[in-house]
Amino acid sequence: MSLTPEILGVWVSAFLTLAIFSFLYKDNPVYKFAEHVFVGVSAGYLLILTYSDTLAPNLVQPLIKAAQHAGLPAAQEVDPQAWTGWFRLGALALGILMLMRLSPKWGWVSRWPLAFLIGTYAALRMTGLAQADLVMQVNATMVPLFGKDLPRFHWQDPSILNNWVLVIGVFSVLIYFFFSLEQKGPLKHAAFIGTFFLMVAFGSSFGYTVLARISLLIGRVQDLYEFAERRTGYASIVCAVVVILFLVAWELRNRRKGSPETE
Amino acid sequence: MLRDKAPVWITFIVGAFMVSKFFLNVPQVTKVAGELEQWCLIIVGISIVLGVVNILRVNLKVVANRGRDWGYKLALIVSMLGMTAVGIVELIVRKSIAGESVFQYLYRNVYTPLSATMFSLLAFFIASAAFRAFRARNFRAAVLLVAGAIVMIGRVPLGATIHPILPKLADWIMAYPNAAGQRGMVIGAALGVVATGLRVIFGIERPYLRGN
Amino acid sequence: MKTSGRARLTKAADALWHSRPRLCWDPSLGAQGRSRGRLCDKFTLRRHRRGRLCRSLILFGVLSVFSLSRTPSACAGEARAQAENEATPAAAAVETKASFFKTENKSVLVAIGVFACVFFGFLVQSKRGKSFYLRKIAGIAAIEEAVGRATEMGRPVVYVPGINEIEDIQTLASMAVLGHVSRMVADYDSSIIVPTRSPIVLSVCEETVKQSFAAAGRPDAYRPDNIRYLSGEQFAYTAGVDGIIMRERPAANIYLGGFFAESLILAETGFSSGAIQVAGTASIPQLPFFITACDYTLIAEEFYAASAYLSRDPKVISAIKTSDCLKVGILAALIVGLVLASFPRINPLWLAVFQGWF
Amino acid sequence: MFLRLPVKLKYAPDEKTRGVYDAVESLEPGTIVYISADYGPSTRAELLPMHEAIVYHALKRDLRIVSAALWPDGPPLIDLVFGKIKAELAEEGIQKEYGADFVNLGYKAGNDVTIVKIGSSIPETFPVDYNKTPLASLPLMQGVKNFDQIGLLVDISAGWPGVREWLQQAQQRFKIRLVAGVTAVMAPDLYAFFQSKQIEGFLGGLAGAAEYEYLLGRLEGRAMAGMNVQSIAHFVILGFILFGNVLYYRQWRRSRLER
Repeated sequence: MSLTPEILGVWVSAFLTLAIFSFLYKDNPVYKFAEHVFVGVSAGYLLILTYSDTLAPNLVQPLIKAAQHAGLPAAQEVDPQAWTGWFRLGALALGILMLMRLSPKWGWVSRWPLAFLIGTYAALRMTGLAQADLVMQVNATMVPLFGKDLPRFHWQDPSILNNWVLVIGVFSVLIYFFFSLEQKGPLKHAAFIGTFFLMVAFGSSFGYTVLARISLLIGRVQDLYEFAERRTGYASIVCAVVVILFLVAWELRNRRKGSPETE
Repeated sequence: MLRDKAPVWITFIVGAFMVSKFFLNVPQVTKVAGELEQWCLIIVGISIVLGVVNILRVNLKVVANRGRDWGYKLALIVSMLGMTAVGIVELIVRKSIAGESVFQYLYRNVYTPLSATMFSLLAFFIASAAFRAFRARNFRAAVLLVAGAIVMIGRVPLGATIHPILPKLADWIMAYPNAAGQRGMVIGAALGVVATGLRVIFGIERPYLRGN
Repeated sequence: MKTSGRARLTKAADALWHSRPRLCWDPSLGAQGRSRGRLCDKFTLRRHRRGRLCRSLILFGVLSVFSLSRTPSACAGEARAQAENEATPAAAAVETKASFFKTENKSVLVAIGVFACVFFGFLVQSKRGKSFYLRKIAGIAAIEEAVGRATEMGRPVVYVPGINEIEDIQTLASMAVLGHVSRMVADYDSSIIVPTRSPIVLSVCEETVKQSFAAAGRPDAYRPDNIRYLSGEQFAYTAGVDGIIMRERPAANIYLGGFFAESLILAETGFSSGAIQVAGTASIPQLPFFITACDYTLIAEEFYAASAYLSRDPKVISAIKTSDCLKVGILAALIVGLVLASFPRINPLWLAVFQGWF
Repeated sequence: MFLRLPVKLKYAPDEKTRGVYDAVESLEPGTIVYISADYGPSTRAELLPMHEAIVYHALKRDLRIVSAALWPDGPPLIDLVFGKIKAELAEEGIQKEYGADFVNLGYKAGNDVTIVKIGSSIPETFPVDYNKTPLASLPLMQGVKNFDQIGLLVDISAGWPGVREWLQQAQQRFKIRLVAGVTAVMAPDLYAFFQSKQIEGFLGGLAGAAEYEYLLGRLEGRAMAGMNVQSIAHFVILGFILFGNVLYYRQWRRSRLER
């Protein structure tokens, strides 16, 4: 085995994976180190990617282009729309105001860009949700409850029974979320059915989540299994031994000190 | 005035304009709204930078004062600056961070395993939660458990192998009772969002005015 | 700059600013679960109310005129085209492009417009002193109970405001509740720890808690160290909160806001620490974990309603009342729609027209 | 491999998986598909298999793919999938080229706003691609202005921003067909939207990916390998729940007897 960058990468991956898994024993220095490296690397990654993929093409480039075109005589102009790049100065100004948050004295000016963001997001969410989650969902609940066009029951397709379940569910859950009327009499029964539907929804959500979480663990184990090949010098196995030895040594040192470690 | 009233007006004007864009078919409105959307992308981008700078600031303080766990914080700062430096060099030299590069190498071999493993720890938490928390304490919890168990069995191929009705039943639960419950919540939440959106746009509620 | 336009603008801005709550509340009345407010400074209020009503009426009035300017026959024609298996999508597209108003969005306008009108109606009513009934929600009463228990045990309350940014509506709702919770904590002479994930949320939390302690008359009891910025990274933040729960042994954990995968870890750690746990979120996939591991959980809309319950602020209560009214409207519309859809004798065109308008 | 089970497992692709498959099948060759990769390495075990399967299916059917991400950690995964599928198709004798058959536009900050912006103008939102090539010089992007030129929207989504945001901001607003591949955590939410036909189909978690691989006939896919262990793990968790409840029941009975 020769140490190529690829093999080195496998070793680093295997070590970091096992360092995080060492948390399963307890919070320990190896895990803490890996966790802090993770926070650092993800922050650096985010910074670079935000600049290179968002700020550079959408802010810096249009401004540069506009500045270049302003200096050129009209005949040489390639892009007649380049001057519109100057509009981005507004965004730049608001962005700089946002950065003022770092200053204790001028922090309040960051309220302006924040107000701008909140206004835009509130408007978009309001209209988007009213359309997709309110109007469309209510419309889709207007299903036939009688009639000979539909079968009485089908496992997947719309059927009379399924439509009744759907309609009763939506009605009862909506009634459950009534706040200005006391839940008694028929309302109480409806709200009880509503909780039943909610619990079925949460239960199935839970069942699905188990699927998700186990899949991720399987993915990691599959990777570790691949890292343990001969080609890579049995990276996973060696790293596992190192991490375990470290944990044992750390635990012994703590015991000898006589003080139960604080965290 | 500038501190308190200006933000409320900015929210109102921008919000009302974006709402009207949704309903109007005027090219000028669409164009201005398009530019404002660009601004939003850029401001969000810059505020991401702000968050990162804040991490740096908080941790540098700890390291400078030799506070608790300062060694780890130093590792954090070093890895953050290292990643940033690599990215800057790539951007200057190659004009791009895509393709085969040191930046992508670090993404693949440091960021990917850390991030994926962090998330996979959840599997153990769900196992311990299954043992300790998921108990049929009352009728509601019992319904939750039974529905969850049926879906868990029905969603994996072993369930279909045991009995072909299991995946069908799981799917029926998902497609009708679950969808009905979800839809009730979705409609309710949409009403909540419309209410909050209106309150924010009309300046009745302005929590962003608190703090610096 | 001293033009009349500017003066008008200043006046309007003044109006908006002065429309902040100007009501005196008697806490002993509020404790009965009903809000009975008394008005101060009626004159100013009326002026601002007029200003806000004007603004909303102008916006929605103008838009409604455009929406209604289309003749019913054109609507029916559109519906027919829809009903006939969308035979002429191209024609419909041309028609849409030509009109000044995006007709396909008219139902959204109706929904938002009705909401706004009802909302402002209730707002006016509540400002005239009318009080609205709200039913009891166990989870909200539990928040008070949890703070009380923390005081008895002499241990802190941990308040986790979710991991979203401030522009998220769930975080906004959580900030409103934090104001009331920290006020309770200050009144009971207990302490509150707020770990945050975002620097902006941090400063909003700081200010909120500080104001509550000041309002309770104990500004000196406010401890800035207890409002903490942990980390911007999801799991580093989670590990930090876990550390606080394990070390400080809080008597109560309150999780209100937007949550993602960390909900399971937080709820599970809190469960094993034995604290009273109250959670509330509109992040639906995370609700099962809160429901099983917490003592009380505010589900989706209940969470949005929490701040109204705790504040008894007429503006917020009006919003809840409005969404209740709209729910009745939705149920009524659903019944009409279901009848139209269920009986084959009824022309399917009617359903299409009805759906197009709702 | 140790991930194999002795039992032959049965796959029962359901309507949602079929919805995704049929949506891709229904497109004319040459149509442009927009794939948004809104996930990162944290959920890659669940989502990468379905991402691969959908890209494989689309390229094999001679569709063209425009891909971008709302999550910063998405673009490298897009490159990874394109690279892998390109090699796989080359083995089958089908040549696909970057720029002509598929492009990676990279990451864009802004969440909901970005979705609206992409829908109204792709070149304004993405002046350059992930490699910093101007869009005008990519043959695939000629004539692509907005969602009017896109035949199908595919969202591979792990949370926020993700498929719910695409539903709210793009599907109705731009009247575009939408299918999704989501983590199993998000799947239960989508059933209501599937019933209302706002979304034509979706793949829920590793199980959905395995079903899709089964429909495609890619029997050596990564998802199907994972599903075997998944089956056992589910039963282990069920065992935990049962055991916990038995203990709880005994405790409850004892406390009642004492009283």
